[in-house]
Amino acid sequence: METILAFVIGALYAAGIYMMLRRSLVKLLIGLGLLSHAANLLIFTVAKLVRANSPVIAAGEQTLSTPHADPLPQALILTAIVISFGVTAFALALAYRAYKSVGTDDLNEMKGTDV
Amino acid sequence: MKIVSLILRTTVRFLFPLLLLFAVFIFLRGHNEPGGGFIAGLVASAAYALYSIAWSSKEARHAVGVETRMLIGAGLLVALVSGLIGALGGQSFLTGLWGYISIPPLFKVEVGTPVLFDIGVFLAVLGVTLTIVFALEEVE
Amino acid sequence: MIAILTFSIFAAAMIVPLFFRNGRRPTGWLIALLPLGVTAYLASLFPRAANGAPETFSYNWAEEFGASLSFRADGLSLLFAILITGIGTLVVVYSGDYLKKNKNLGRFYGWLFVFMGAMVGVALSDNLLLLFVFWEFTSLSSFMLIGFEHEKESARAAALQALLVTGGGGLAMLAGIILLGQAGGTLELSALLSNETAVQSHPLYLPALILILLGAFTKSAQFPFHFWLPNAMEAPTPVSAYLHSATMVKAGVYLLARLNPVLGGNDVWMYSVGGVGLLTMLAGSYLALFQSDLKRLLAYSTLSILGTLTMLIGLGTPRALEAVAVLLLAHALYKGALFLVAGALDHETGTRDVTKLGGLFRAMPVTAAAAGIAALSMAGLPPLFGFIAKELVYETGLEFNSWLMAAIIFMGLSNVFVAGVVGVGPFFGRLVKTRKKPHEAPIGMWLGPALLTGLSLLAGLFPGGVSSLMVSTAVSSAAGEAVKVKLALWHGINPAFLLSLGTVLTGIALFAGRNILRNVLRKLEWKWGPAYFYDRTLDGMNVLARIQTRLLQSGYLSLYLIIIILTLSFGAGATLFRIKDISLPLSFSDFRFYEAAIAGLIVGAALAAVVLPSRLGAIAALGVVGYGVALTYLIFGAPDLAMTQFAIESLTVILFVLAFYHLPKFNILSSPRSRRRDIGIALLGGVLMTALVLIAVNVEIAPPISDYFVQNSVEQAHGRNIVNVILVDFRGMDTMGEITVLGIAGIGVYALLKFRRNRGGRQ
Amino acid sequence: MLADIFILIGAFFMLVAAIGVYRMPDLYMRLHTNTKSATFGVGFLLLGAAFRFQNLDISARALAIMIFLFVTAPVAAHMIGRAAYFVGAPLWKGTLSDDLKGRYDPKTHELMSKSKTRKTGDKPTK
Amino acid sequence: MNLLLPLPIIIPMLAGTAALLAYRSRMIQRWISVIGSGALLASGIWLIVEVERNGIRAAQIGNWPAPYGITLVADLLSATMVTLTGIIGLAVAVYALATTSAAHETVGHHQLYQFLLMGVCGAFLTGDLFNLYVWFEVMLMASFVLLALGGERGQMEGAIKYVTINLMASAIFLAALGLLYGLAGTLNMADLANKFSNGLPEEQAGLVTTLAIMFLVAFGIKAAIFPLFFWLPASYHTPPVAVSAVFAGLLTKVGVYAIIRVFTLLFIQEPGYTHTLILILAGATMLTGVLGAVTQKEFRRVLSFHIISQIGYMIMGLGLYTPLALAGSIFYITHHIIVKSNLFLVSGVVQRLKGTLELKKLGGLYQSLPGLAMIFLVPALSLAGLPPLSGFFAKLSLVQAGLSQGQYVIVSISLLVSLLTLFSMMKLWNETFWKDQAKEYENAQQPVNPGEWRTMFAPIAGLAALTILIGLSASPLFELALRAGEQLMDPTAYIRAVMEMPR
Amino acid sequence: MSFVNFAAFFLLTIAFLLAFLRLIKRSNQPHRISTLDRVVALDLMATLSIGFMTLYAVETQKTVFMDAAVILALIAFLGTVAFARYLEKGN
Amino acid sequence: MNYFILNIALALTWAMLIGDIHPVSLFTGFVIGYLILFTARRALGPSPYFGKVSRVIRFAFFFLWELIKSNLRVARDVLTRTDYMKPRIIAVPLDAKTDAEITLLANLISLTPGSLSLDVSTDRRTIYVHVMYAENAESVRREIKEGLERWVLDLLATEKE
Ligand code: NA
Ligand code: NA
Repeated sequence: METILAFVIGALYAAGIYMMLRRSLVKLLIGLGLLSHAANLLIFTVAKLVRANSPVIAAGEQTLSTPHADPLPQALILTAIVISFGVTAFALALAYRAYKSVGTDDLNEMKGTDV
Repeated sequence: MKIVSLILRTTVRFLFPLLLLFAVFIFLRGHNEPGGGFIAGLVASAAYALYSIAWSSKEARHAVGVETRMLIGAGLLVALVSGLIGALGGQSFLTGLWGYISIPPLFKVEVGTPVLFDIGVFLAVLGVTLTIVFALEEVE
Repeated sequence: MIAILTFSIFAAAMIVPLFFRNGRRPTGWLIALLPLGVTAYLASLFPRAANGAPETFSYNWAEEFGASLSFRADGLSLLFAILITGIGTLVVVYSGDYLKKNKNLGRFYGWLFVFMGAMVGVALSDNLLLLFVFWEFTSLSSFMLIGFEHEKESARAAALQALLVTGGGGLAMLAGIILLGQAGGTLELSALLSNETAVQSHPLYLPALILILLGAFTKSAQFPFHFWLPNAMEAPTPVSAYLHSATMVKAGVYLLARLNPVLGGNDVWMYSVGGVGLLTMLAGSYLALFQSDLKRLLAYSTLSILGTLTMLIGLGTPRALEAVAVLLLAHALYKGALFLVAGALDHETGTRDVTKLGGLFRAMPVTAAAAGIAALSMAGLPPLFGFIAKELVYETGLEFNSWLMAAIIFMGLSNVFVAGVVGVGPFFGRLVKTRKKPHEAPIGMWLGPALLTGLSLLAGLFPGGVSSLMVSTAVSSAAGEAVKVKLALWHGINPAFLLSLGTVLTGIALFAGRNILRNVLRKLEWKWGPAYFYDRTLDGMNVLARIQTRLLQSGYLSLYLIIIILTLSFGAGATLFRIKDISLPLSFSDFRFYEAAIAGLIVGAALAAVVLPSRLGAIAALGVVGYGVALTYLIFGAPDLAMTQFAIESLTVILFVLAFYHLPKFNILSSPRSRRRDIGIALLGGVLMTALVLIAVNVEIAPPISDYFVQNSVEQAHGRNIVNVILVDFRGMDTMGEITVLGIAGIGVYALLKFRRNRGGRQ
Repeated sequence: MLADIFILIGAFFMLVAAIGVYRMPDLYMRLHTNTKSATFGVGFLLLGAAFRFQNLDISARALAIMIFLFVTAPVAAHMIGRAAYFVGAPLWKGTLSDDLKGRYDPKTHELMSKSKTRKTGDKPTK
Repeated sequence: MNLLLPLPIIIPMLAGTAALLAYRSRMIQRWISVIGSGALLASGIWLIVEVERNGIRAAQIGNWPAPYGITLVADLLSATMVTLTGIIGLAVAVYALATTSAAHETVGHHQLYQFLLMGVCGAFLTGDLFNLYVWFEVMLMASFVLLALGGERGQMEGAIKYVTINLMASAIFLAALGLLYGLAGTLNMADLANKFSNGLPEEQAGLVTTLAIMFLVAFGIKAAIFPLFFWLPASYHTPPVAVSAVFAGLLTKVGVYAIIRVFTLLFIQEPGYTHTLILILAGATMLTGVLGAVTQKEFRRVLSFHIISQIGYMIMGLGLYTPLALAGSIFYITHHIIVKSNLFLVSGVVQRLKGTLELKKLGGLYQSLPGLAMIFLVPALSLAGLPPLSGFFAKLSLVQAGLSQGQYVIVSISLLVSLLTLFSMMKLWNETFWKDQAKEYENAQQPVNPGEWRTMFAPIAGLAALTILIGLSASPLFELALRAGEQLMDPTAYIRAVMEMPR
Repeated sequence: MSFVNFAAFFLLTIAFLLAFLRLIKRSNQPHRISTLDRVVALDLMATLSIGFMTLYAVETQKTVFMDAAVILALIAFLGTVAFARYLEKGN
Repeated sequence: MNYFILNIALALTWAMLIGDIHPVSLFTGFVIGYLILFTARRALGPSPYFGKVSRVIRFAFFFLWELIKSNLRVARDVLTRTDYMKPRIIAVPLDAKTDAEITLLANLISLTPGSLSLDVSTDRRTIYVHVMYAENAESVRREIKEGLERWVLDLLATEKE
């Protein structure tokens, strides 16, 4: 399954990157979303996959007995998910604000500050 | 103002407390079963978000009762304080301290600063999500 | 004491401008007391230097860098320092009148004192880094003084040019100093000077030499860096007299003389220093011939002398060094006087064009007398000090070969010519009408020239006493061995004298035909001099800068992202392929059909998000990606993740939908070509990540640390859901940061959407 | 055994829902299958799970999910159906009659009880 | 003592939260901001004193032993960076009182500012890579908002690039992090260093180096090195001056810090490959930045491009990879943070006076405000490396290090760039201070009341004084930097401090 | 995997496939109308996911997987309503 | 508005969620439910509660049967060709008055055979239903009014006594 997910991750990165390269601001946001899914899945996959055995200790037990999924990457991904939620929300507000003041969502029109 | 569906509004009224209840449930079991402050906070925000979609952000704000940014502040503060409790006791910052609250023989609950911390997380997530949802809804 | 002395001049630089506040204008005479006092004190140090026990001072400063506050007042240093403060005194007095009406006189004095302090520092430093510090200060103050009339574009440009050229040289010199320090093991001059053999046999000797020479050459306006000096004539005349003839430009000469014992005495030194000096001498002498602006004339003739001095140091014989010391002094006296005269002329008549000046003797008798005597010294006529200097130079030239001698004669010729044009031309002959009605300059302005020419005369008449003492002490320092010099006005009729006589006569002839000469030479003027290259270099840099900036900072976000992805892909890819036996282990056996279906769903939905033409469609597809990812989490034992992902997914949809009320619809903006390009880039990134995952999955450097959490979660952290325990306890710090991020996002969205510019008013 | 049957029925109805959503001729009819068959299918699946596990934990969760779904599914369908009408989603050509036609006020989204309360001609002009 | 390390994180968090809770009162928020920044500076000084006295300090957050919990670590580099954050934090907090609009304050400027400082300090102190990611995000999120707040077109355009590219960097960082965890099973940097230190087999070593490159790209974007710097010149000149001052001084340096940290602690297996690459990038960064500055016609844009070129110097020390060179880098960073922030603050005064920063519309300020002109000269000349200011010793130590390594090319570039910097600074001087104000651009100067004037001037003058002080007594700071550099070159002390620090 | 579970998973997989096909189906109708169809498909997928999770819990004998299903049952509604409200409001 | 009933319901739900119907969990559920109702009191308008158990059970059986019938029919239709369908959008006059009655009715309509509530008129007098098999609109109206609506009114009416 790691192999398949590796390709899924690649596809998500590719799709995300492609969307970020579009000229439309809104597409860029969707690209960001895809990219964050890709990164999370990457962490998940590389940290080894274990089916079904979640890192939750049964009531009354002191520890896990069976092979189980690694809890640490899960915690990391959870953090990353929440952060990217915040980022997405902010980016949306920014996009709105930018669209209001620039008058277009065409990123190629937004190059007044560079040269 | 466009008229909003009666069916939606009535159903949401019913769902709203249910979702909040569920949030509390998810929160309390989080330390032992899947769940916790984040998810609980998200579910609770979903309740208010739903409310604000069905009614309006104004009424949803009224339902929350406090300025949502205060919730964020409160959440951060609670989390910080939970970390400082251990530190002021001479331990390292964010050290978990545990104890029991019990009313024998009715119940005995284990409480600790990590739970307090999780409350902070809950409040912060709730506050943030609502701040964002309401602000986006109120864009003219 | 000598350290305090140096810094007191800097202190004066800060204090003096304060005297000029609120419209008060103290006289230059008063202010001149400081440099006068310093001069007197420096002179008092001479005997000690002559006895081989110079005054020193040393204090720790930044020893890690090899820098210390070391000062040493030996003969060479003192000769130089006295020159600086002595002429400085006159210039201070002179400026008081010259800039009487200028509202920024206070600032002028400030920078002038910075300069003076820096120059004294250069002369007295016994640590190369300390010397460099002062060296840079001379560049800076020179910049400020050249640009003193900063409303003028030309003044600003000239100031910048001087700064860049000397500053650039300074940086080369800095590198050279460091290399020299590495070669000699110290940056203390006095220690280095006794370490000649070690330095010269060190492999870093040559680079250090070249770099230090670059510093000295730029500062002393040696060919091909000479062009900044004539342009620096934009400065007020006292500045030109002081910095650009008497003192600062001689800092390079000083440095060469100073380092001669440790760096010199070999062929490389002789040919590089001597050669460059020779070229400068020729170029300056030639270019002086057809100038009509008083100050530029003087500037080019200064160049020729600077070249001569450098050449002589390159030759390096005791006699050559003797000639250096004498010429240095003589030139400072007569050229300083002539510059001040030029200033007085400009001040009184409103023009500096020699073709528009004439017959002023009657109107400005004192100035004319001073000018005439100075010119005689410049032309090398007895009984002036310039004569002695010229004789020494000629004698040195004769020691070498006739080609060199010919070049020196050309220099002498040019100087005679210039002396005539500047010191004689404006005062004699027919009176030419000028804009202002000319009359004698105020005393402050004629006192300087008068004193300087007086000194020229005195030193010429009595070359024995003081001058001999000074020169021999200085030459001893420069030669690195004790040299006894006995100066005399008259050596009898010898080849040098005859050549000298011939030079003067030819020079006078040239002066007589000056207008014809000027016109002929102007036609031959060569446009592609170093100044041209300086300008083209600047232009070139500007063009290059513009092109590279246009190219890199294009303003197109997508190009930026493309560059980032390409950098990542090629950087990481190339590094990955350095591994020899790299394998991409593929395994398509270990999966359930529904898992593959979910994988397919994710990929399909991701493609749909890319392809779907409507925004909400794309959002829905993104939602499906989220569901698929969440199910993947679920299958592989991460229910917390799945729950969070589901919840976040729904809330995200709300946010998108709310925001989309106010955002425009999808438009296809890009061309098919750029889409093809982007597909390529995207695939490149995707392939890289897939490859990395595939490789990383099968490599394990160490097992994960998670077992600790499993073992301690219940017992020590009181929780069975290990993921949650990690979040709120084991790694609570992460979570704290994370809710802060979230909190900021909340504040941010609120702030962005609720911001009203005029709320509360003031911006 | 019973659990297996329930699970199969549930899965079957979910497939039915999917087929319906895929191939029903108009949006409203797709809503029908989505609301009913899918919910029904999940219900049976949950029932199957409850029977399979035979513990209160799972039964309670199953019940909770069912309640949520049975409350939300019809409302969701209503919301989509309502939106569909505003957006102008076409009815299948075989549709026999449409009482809703002309009864929404496109500006206020007010929905009339009878078409006669306001004629098309009475609409305030823009 | 148990709060020594977390304090620089706690203080701004508390201040930010308090300001958030006091959202109704601008006045309270202002006080909180200044007091919080002051307290941060105090905690930074405490930290640096402790680290000086007792060596590298570590704190196991939550009392969990390393590498399982999160460890905060302060070596001299970290402590220095935290102290600098305090200095700039306080200076800009005070400055902001005079320049921040009420509208900005109302929607949360002070809160965001404190959270920004929190993220910066967290990044400097953490000993855990994922935690570093989190602090990066804290800092970025706050910077996003501060940058975008105000909503003018230019600001929006800049913000979008800044946000997008930084998010791209975060994504790369996160991916590299995930891969690294997959390989080594830990996130604690000391633990990782331990695991990498005992001669990895070729495939593993190669993979680690590949990840090193990923980290270099991710941090390189944040640090604005060549060719990843675009976001900086596109955005730094757009927000209010107080904001761009703190960005210019601190934010890119967090990226530089991260690069230095991982390339002295984790990725030191193949310095011949990685560090040489860094050296090449350093040269390119210096050149490209300074050439960019040459083309600019606006005050803050010139300054922004110079940030890039100076990042090159900071990276140069790492590329040379000797204690002396690293000391040079640290010295340079210290110098740069103070000087660059100050230049931006000066630009703010100019803007306040003239209403614009377009060079062609400026002029005449030497005549009217010589004091300001002199205060400009100090950081400007320091930036160009003129002795005896701080920048001179910063440059000198790098040049000395480079020459002693025989790296003549990079030294030549660094010297050339310093000349061009001088050129550029003097261009600013010419245009802003020397040149006469062009008549057609003369506009009514906006009145500045004396209180505002003092509030703006105090931080500028203070930072200028600090610049001179560092120059005149470079030894103590350089000794500190040298010890910091030695600590960096010998990671065992760091590892020992983290892994053996009692819970 | 028992036959029943296999069969159920299989049916669900096909159902997912069909729902996905509906989601990506292009139509020549205006975006707002086709979007509603996509919303229906998304809603269906949420329900299918609930079913999937239930089935997975049955298959693995782990009750924790039902918890995620509960969350989804509660929350998925929100997205659908938001979409519908947006499209209804339109502009 | 009968908070008490709602509160009980919340307590029960709680216990079910805990997965352990026990005096302690019921009590906890009651307390938490009370707190929630207290927090949410501003959001909650007047809301009647569901009534008698017997009616509920009877209704449940009725409804379940309808559900099964409807699903089989839909399944048949989905799986065969579409020609059987006779869809209409039908306006059904309402006797239900309160929000709860109308909403419950509407939702039940949606869950049962081939009918889907599209909307309720703003004056609450008419409900518009999309029906898949409606050869005769009038008979559909009658079916709804005499079937579901009667049940709903019956169920909810008892509370108002
Ligand atoms: Na949690
Ligand atoms: Na691995």
